[in-house]
Amino acid sequence: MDFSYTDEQQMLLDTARRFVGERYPFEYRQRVRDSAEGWSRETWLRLADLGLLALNVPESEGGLGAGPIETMLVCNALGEGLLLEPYVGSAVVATSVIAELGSPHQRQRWLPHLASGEVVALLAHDEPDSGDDFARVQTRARREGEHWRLDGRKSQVYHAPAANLLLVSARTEDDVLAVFAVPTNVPGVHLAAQKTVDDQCAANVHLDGAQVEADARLGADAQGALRNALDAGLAALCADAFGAMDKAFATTVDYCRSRTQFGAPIGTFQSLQHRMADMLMRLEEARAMSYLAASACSHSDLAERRAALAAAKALMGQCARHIGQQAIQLHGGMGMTDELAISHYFKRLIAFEFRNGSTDQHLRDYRKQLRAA
Amino acid sequence: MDFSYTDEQQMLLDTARRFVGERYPFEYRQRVRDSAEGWSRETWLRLADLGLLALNVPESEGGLGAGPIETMLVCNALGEGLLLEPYVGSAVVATSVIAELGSPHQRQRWLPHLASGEVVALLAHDEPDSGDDFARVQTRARREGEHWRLDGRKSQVYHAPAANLLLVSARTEDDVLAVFAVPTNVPGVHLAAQKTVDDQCAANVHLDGAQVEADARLGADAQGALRNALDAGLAALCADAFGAMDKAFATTVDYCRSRTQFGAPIGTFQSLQHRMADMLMRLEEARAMSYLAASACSHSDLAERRAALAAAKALMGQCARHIGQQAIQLHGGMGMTDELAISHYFKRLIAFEFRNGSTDQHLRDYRKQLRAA
Amino acid sequence: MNLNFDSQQLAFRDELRAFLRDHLPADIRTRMRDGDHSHIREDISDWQKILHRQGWGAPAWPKEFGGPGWSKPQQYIFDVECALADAPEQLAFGLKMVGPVIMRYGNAEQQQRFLPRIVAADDWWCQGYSEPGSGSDLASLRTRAERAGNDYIVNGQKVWNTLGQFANWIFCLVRTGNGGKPQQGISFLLIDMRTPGVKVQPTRLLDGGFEVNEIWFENVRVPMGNLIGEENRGWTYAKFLLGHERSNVAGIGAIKRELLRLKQIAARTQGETASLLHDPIFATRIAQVEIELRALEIISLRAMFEAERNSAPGPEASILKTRGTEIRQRISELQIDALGEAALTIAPRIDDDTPRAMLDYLNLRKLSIFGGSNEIQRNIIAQRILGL
Amino acid sequence: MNLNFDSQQLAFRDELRAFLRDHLPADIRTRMRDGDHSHIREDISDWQKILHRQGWGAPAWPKEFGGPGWSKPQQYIFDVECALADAPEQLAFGLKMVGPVIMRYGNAEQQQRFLPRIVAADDWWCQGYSEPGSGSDLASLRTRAERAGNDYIVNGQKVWNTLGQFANWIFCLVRTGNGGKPQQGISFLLIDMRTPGVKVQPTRLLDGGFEVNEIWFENVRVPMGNLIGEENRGWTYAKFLLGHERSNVAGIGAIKRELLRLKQIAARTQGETASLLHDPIFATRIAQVEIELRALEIISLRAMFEAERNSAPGPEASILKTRGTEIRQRISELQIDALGEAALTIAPRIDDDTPRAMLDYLNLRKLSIFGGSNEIQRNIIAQRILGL
Repeated sequence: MDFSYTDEQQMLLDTARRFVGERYPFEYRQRVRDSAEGWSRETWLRLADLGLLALNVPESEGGLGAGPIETMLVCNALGEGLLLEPYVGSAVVATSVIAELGSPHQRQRWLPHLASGEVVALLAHDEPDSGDDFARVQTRARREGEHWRLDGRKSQVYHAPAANLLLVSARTEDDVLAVFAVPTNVPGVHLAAQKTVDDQCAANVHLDGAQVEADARLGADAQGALRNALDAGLAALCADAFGAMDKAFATTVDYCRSRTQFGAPIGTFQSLQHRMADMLMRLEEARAMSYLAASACSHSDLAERRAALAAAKALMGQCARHIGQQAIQLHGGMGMTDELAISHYFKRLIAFEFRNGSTDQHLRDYRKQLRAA
Repeated sequence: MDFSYTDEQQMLLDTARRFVGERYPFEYRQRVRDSAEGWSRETWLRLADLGLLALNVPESEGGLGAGPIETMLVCNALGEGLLLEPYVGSAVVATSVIAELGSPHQRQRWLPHLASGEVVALLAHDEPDSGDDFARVQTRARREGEHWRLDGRKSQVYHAPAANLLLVSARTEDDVLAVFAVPTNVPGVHLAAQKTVDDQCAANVHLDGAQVEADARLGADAQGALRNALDAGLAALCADAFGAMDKAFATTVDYCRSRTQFGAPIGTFQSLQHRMADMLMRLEEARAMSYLAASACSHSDLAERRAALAAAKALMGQCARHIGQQAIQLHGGMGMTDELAISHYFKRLIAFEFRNGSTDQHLRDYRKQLRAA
Repeated sequence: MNLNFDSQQLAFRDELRAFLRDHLPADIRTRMRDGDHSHIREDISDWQKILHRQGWGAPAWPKEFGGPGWSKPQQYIFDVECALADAPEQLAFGLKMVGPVIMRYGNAEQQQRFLPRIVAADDWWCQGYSEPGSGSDLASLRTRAERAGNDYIVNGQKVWNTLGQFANWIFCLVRTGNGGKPQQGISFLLIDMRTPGVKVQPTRLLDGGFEVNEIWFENVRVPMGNLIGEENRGWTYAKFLLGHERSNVAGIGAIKRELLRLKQIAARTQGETASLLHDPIFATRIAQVEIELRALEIISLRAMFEAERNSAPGPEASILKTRGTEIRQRISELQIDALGEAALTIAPRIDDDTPRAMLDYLNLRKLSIFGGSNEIQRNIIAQRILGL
Repeated sequence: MNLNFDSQQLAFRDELRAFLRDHLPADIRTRMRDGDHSHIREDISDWQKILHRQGWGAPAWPKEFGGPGWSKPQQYIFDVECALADAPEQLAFGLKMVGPVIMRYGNAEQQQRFLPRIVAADDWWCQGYSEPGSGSDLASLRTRAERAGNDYIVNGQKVWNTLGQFANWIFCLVRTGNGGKPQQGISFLLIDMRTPGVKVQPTRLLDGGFEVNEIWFENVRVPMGNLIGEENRGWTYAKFLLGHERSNVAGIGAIKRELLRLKQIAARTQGETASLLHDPIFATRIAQVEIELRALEIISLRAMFEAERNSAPGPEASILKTRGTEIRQRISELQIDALGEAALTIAPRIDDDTPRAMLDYLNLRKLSIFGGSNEIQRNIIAQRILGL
């Protein structure tokens, strides 16, 4: 049992925090938000320069080969900074998929470019009808000579408009779950972009006879690697959300300390003090669960891992709602405006509640594995 | 739409309240509680003298022939007084069963004695396996010459040890739901008394070949009358609970006004003020739902009636828990003692939560009849 | 005691329903249903004019000032039916706020000048109460009006002026006196927004919409004839207004409409084993809020009954405001919960409810903040009802 | 960062489990499991003696005073395993409260006189803090100790003395000085309860049980040698004690035990379509509380880790106390909810859990009241952690 960070971990956190503080202050973030793309390639390359995009790239491909704790710390900082760039999707999930599934050749082909920021890759996995079974994939991959032909639909791929590479899950003719590296400029790949509540972009992806080379298939049976990558991504998303909650709470306490009504800072009113005490308790719960997610997401016992992640996401979703709503309420009218950062933390936390399985879904998953002893 | 009481209704409420204030103060109530019987026949006869036991006796049998609103008002007052006597069970439910099902002869035989207090009658209906269907009765009634023979088990009949007459529901050989008037001293009737959390007595009733005369059967098919009586009883129980909540809340506000800590009455602390504001809102909800229960319990549209009663009992159960718990909390250590009335209100409200269908059961019943439009 | 409307009231309700079916324009109804505020100015104005032609432009006003002379239950029924029919909400600032103040405290000239134009939708009023430093603590306001001949010169800033970007008149609390308690020295002033020196700046809200404004007054010249009642007695009029603003404050009609919408979303959304409307867990949440709504409706009717029998609405309005907003916010939460991940998409439109549900959720956070935050309401309940 | 115990710690846990299996007497375990307090005095004493024989009588004490020299994680594991095994809770008043004060502030004579008797269960201590007029506001206490030669003469009344009816010693806060802030002039005094003038009266609680007492002091003569530290500095010692009292304050072990009991009740109770453990609605409530417990356990471990690395437990203990009691109370609620109407019967016994569940529910209301109410804890969190 050890709750300390190694020196390297602490340095990583400091690096990411310093980046946010110096290069990604709220005003800059809002300019990125208002830009046509909605994200910043300049920022992306800065993250690459800092080595943060190489975090989950194995050392064999020149990366840092770091683990879930390091990812958690970086994502904490990026959540604090309300980062608009696809860090979790590309630098955690997609990177993990290629690192685990790819042949040496494929790894060499993609991972250095992911680390350098030239390639933004995203996993396109969920489908409109996938329901609760993550392995239920209806997208089909058919071998046609030297190519694979992909047909299907993928839903709400976060950040998809920013990607130049999609990792598409599909079932082959012998019903194996496989993953294909699909450049977004391949004919037959169509993106229907959507704006989301947290000022990000998602897209439904339509694959209508999209053709990729034989070598585009990553590994053989992808089910285990997909589960691993999705779980690593879930833990990273939890860390991002914890960063946002932490900052939303601190901002709220500061506001209540400085905002004066009836001749006193509103933070001196007992009912608001107790409200903030409740928020702090939820924040500590969220921190604990973010630790749990990072600690469990690579656990080899799949049942235990899934239960821990379900517990973490469900409770953190509830904490996110509580802290977000109370942060707005305690900011009063100012919390309703687009101008202050607080409403943007609120909206990021709403997105967290529903992404990668909603609070209700994870609570249900946890409930279903309850045993009497 | 009219929220006023008639003069007669107001007089009835005043009468019942005056009785509680003068004849049933808390100290007296506690002496009754500590007595061997756990209820007071003296009090019962006083209620008879005031005409309150005749409230639901039809005018044709010399009663007041009053309705659910009058019953509500009387039960409000009796709940305020933490009455230990079986008013709802005998003077509302059992009286209604006999009034609706009985032949003129049977009505004449029992109702005047119920009104005078000589007979305490209770409906023994629920069974260990009755589940959700109130008409599911496994107690059997077999005709044997000039008698009926009853066999079965009835569970948790509140106040049963105080009764000298049980109204036992049973299925006849042709599977009709019937009700029989069974004096408790008939051989084959066994009561297993239990103490309940609210200092009352309940009993499981075992009928092992209990024999009653042919004339003991009340009416023919009893299903409708049972439903009506149980619903009248449910509304009356809600009214009793509202009386208890009302008093528990008022007592708590008074306590917070007088109890001083840190040099000020604790009622001046904002967090406690807001807590009491919440309690008041729950109290007003409970009042509204008690009105709804009284207004709907004799409604001819059974689906609408059942939905309204389910709504009322479910929400009032929640209000009862909230107000009861907060009342104890705000009384601090004093709330934990047997000495003050507040813990007895708390315990009466707990019993309310679970009697005549728990909060969860009624919420489920309400949920099942939800429609989209 | 009887919780139900009588047959006359039910007939009145049927009459309203027929009227709404026949006279509420389909395009307005559709925009309101979809949460489309692109024509909100015209939609509110047009609907007000339609009501005015019917003689129903000011449902709560006495006949002498152009009202229909309805009883409180009739006004309540009107409110509920309009909301259920997706009619635009009538603008409260003229009808429910400054109008009653002018009736009660304005002089005859002011009454003749302003009241008919409110009912006819000729004027669009907004409210000038809050300031950057005074939100909950209204009495600390600092906008000043100084006498200059027969005029006041007004300087200061107001915030949170709902729909003020469309307004041509604003009623303001301004400071005309010094010293004493902060409530003293406040006056109630009507200001023509086309006067030089008035500047309006819409505020972008978290849902991307523009519904509140900041308004600056820089040496704005206001005739003394625009003062309501006596100078320095504005706090009295403001308090009267706050009481008046809060009839049917629970907003039962809109809550019922949104509950219906929630049930429709739930009915067409697949849950674990059945639609969410029949999913044990989700349906229980709907049942819970529907039951709470039933209670709130009875509480509202009772408050209305007591108000009609006795006097002006009392602090009980704080209960209605608090519970009404809590339930409305809860329903909004359940709408996004029912939609799940689909709720995150706010543009482009996926179907009728999805984008609206999330934007509503964001926007309705205001309910527990504006109009006296729910914390202030609980203070009022504790102090004025419970005497703590 | 690593949330799991290491192999040594797990081996320690296994050793404890074996010890508990072999040495906790079956009759004591049964009575504790059934909530049967008829022999509580003997059960606590006997178990303490068994632990003492093993050298584990004072798990948190340093070796020099008779402790086993365990690390904080070992103490934590001991706490949890004992609770899970239905062992009687060790008496906190000697071990966790007055003991540490004597170690820190007592003189050598006091240490030699009192400490060994605590570990050996020769003395039974109770706490004399609260008074009728001073509950949350402890500093307003009025019990007085006046000097008379080499003695103090004590007069006053204490309340809420848990298990004081079995105690032969009480540690008291008494007023020895006047003036200044109320925290000044308070002394920390040890009183032999067999001294003439001490009267103990058990208080009947709402669950019918007698676990707290009122204690009166009428001219009770106490030797000055029973004063801890300096006169008038008792508030300092009391604050130290409050901090110390709160190691493993979340009570994780007891919560886990009761959660297990809840699941067992749920598993054998029929719900709508399956047992309550598999009923979507009820199982969700269990899942919720189990998840909250998982979080609380990590928070506890982290607080312990930080405390071991840094210093004494800080105000974070207020978080553990608040959440621990909330979750424990919630599980108790769920137990009676699972039992339904059967929970109402408290006597005679129907089966193992039914009467106990309701009596626990009543009794555990105290958790959010005693030991610093949860309102006080929230004040502490806001003021000392958040600096508001």
